[in-house]
Amino acid sequence: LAREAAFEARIDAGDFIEAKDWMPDHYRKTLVRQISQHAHSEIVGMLPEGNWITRAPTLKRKAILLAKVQDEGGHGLYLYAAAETLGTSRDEMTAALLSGKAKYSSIFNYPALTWADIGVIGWLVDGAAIMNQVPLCRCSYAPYARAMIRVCREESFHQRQGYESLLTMMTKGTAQQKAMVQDAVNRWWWPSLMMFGPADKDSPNSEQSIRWGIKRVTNDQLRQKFVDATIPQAEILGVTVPDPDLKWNEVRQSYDFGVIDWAEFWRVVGGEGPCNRERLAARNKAWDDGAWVRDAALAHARKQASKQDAA
Amino acid sequence: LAREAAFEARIDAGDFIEAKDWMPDHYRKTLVRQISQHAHSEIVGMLPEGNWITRAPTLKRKAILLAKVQDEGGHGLYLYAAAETLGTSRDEMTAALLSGKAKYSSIFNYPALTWADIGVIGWLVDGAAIMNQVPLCRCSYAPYARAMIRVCREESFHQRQGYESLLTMMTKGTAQQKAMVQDAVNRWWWPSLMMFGPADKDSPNSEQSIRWGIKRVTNDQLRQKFVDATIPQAEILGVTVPDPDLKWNEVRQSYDFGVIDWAEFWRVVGGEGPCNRERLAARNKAWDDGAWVRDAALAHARKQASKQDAA
Amino acid sequence: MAMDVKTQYLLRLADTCLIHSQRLSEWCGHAPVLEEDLALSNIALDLLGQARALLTYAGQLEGAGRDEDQLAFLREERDYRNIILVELPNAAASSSDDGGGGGGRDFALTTLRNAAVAIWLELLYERLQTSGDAELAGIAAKSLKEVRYHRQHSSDWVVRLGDGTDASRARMRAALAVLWPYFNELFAAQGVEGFGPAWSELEADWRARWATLMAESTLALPRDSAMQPGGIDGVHSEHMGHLLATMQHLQRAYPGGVW
Amino acid sequence: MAMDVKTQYLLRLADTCLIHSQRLSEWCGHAPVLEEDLALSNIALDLLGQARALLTYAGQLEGAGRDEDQLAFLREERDYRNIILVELPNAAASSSDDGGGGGGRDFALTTLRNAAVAIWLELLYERLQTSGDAELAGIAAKSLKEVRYHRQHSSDWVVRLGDGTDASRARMRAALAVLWPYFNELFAAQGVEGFGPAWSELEADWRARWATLMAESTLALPRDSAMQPGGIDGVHSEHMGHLLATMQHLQRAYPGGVW
Repeated sequence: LAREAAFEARIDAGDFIEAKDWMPDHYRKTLVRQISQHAHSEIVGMLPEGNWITRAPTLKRKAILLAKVQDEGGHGLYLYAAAETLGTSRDEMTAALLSGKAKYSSIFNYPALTWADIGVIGWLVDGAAIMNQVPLCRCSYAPYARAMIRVCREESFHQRQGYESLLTMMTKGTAQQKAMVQDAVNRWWWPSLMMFGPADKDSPNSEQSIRWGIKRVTNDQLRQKFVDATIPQAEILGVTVPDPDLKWNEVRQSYDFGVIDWAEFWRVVGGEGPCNRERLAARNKAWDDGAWVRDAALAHARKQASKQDAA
Repeated sequence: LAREAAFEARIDAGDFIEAKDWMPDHYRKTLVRQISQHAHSEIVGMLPEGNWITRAPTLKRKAILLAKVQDEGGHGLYLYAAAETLGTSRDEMTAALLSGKAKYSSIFNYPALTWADIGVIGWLVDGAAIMNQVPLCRCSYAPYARAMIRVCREESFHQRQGYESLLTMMTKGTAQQKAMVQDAVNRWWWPSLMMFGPADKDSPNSEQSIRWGIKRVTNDQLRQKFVDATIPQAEILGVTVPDPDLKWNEVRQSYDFGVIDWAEFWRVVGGEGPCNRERLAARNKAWDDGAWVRDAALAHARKQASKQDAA
Repeated sequence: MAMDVKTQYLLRLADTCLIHSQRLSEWCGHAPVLEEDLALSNIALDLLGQARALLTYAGQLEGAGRDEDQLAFLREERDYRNIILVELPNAAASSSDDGGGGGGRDFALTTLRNAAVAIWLELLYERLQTSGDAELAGIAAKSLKEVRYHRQHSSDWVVRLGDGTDASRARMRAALAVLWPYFNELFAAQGVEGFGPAWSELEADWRARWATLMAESTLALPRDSAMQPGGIDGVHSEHMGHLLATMQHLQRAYPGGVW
Repeated sequence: MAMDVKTQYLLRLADTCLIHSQRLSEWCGHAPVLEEDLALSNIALDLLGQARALLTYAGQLEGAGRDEDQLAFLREERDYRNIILVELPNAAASSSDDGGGGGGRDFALTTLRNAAVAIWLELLYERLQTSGDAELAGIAAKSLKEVRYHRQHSSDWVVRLGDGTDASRARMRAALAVLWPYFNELFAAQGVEGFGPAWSELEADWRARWATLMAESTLALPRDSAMQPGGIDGVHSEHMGHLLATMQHLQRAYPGGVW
């Protein structure tokens, strides 16, 4: 109990916690859940975008997308490593993902249907992710905070690339391309707003997480911030968002916006989104198909080790 | 020996042999080999064309091609049935195909690379096949002769459809389409001439087969007939054949043509053509992947039978 | 795109036939037995014929001068109105896939889908043959004969494979789990008064027939899914783009070509 | 098409890098371990970069005003000059296949192909870095560093999988049997005096290095094949059309688009 009080005092003082430091069990569990979910999101997030690499319209865009998806895999790696500092293994976390026990960001249960989706995912989805993640760079758990600094830097780069690709289509493209961009925005707008999670009143874990400095801003605050930052960007782009209730509020100096379809949100979180089953099936297939490879690598390493022992 | 003499007399009299009739072992074997090869050719021949069904350029052409490939499967069925009258089973014949022991027409070891190949396969490959097969409608073994009558009728239809599709491209198409047709002719011309088999001087089985009325015309005779029939069609189409030595011979009232690349012929027959391995792999995969289906159908049929017995 | 409700109704059906045929045609030359190769091609051909008649008529109703090929080959993905069920690859379990047919072929999935769609088409065509629209009624009456055969043939296979070996039952069960949520879309489209019924009108009959077939096949029904596939509104799966890249390739690569 | 011999020489190499990269990128998100997902993407990116430099230069030499994208996306299949080896699907045993990546992914085949091509590219770039053509020499020198890493990385995997478990050795042996005849094309292209060597000049070194790698991997060499793949003359396999339908789709479907 004294340790717990000391821990709380460090948190209150704004200290960072390192892996070797004592921490309450619940703090550890909360972090493992959050970091591994985040890692899983990066890995599952490779699928909708990866699906477009073979169809990228120019070699430059192909290179950018390939590098981006590779970065996401890299983020997955750092994040799994950060979670491992808390005493869980990557294999355990992977098993939780593959069995459907662990969650990942619901946004990746929507399909990427046109090339414009790739730009919009960069702009809106990465944009929302950054909004969620920037506060985590000051998270009380230092290994996570360090990982997030790197992740956020790369994500900002991706977001700018996504926006730039949309801007190219909207300013230099054909009418068909412009319609494609608007259509993608229409489909991704609301799911992007859902990325900030349930409304604060329905968000059970938030309060404790904020107190512990794992989370620094509430869902609704972040969502508002995202809308306020994004609408001017939409205007520059020349697209509208599919929300008849969207309106600048002079008093709040902020945008009012319509009500999220929470039924859809919970349906997708609950496993009934357009791609939930396919995402999990794809991850399971990759894992199962790769079993012989992992086995062989292990067997070979053992052979090498025993040869060295013999020598 | 008396039976053999009687058999030879019937052949010489132009009689047809039926399945129930006595026949020399070698006659039976020769027929099984030839009919099953022919059946295998129909089945393997479904692959290069089947590969284009999903890409057919119009719905009408898609329907024509789908029906054509289906017909080839149907030819395979009659021919296997004709061979079965000689006391071999379809499973035995299939096993011989899949193991690489049985042959099929070497022409299907060339790839169908463009849509024009589909038309050219109809025109040249089916054309050469018909040239080979029409004499077989008078083959001394009646079940084979009957199958061939039906096969030839349908093949002639396919050949006309193939030619008609080329004519459409050559007379109404774009310059790119015309180039595509010429390119396909360039690639398929020589392999089509090879379909008549080795030169007569190098064809070991021909003599006996002709004597028995299994074969009625020699390879070289058929090849010449094919060239003479085809060149005027090429002229109407507006394509050339890739043979600088091709020339009308006034004396013979026939075309002289260049020397076939017999090294290529034997290489492809010997298993080293562009697609030999892939064709066999595709057939094996279909067969292996289908094992559980065939097993289940059998198991279900047994269950039904035993239920009926019990009732 | 504001589309006439009749044209939209036709396109939902026409595209479903077209894309179903496209997937089936990927089997050509690769079926478990030769007889089944012929049967699958035959079903694909019938569905293609239905798609052609329906697309041609949709083009006439639309009045923009588009023929069957312009509708089949030159729309953007978002303008195809088929149910997602028929665009799913012939084998499950890959997010990115194949339009060319090599992405694996699962005869269990194919057979179940064939049966599900055939039962549904039979119910729909039964009603459409008395449509107030004579052209549509005529297409439906002709198609009805075809899909009855498809229903019979594929149902026989579902029973054979469901009540075959343990291995075949396991495959059928796995395939059913994959397809099940997509069946919801069979009942999703609205009707057009005097033209065609709301698909929801087919639901009770379809579910009853399906339940009977499953019972005969010794296959249990999965629990209901709340998934809402959006193919009939042009929001497809990620498989559709690959299918279209393949299907449209020649028309796109050779503009102005005459075939 | 009569093509300048230098342009043709470049296209054979450029297209080989391009199509190899395209196939590798189909792995993205589907590799056996996350680290390998990153490594395969990395190799694909390097090859794509090499393809871009080479295509751009080929376009300049050709002098018809075509840039890298026009060359990469708007040629007909018969005008691509890559070796067939790199266009083969990532898993064998289907005649018709897939451009989208779902046609199966065999890590054994992929790893062997990566090693074979990397050893070959290393030998080729070593020579090309002293090409009399400064531009080509520059591209080669830069690329050489990249392919050395590819060769090392993929060779390590070949050894690991060849000398791993019985199952992995069996898979490697099967994959080697599939690829082996296509290796012939690595030595098929003619040289251009003062520009680049005949590929036959690489053959002895390549075969020696390959034999060493196979020995270390405990894999036996198959018997020599007389197959003569014709990719460098534009006569491809039936897989190429599917790959291109996918790769070219957007450029074909949206003419005049700016991306």
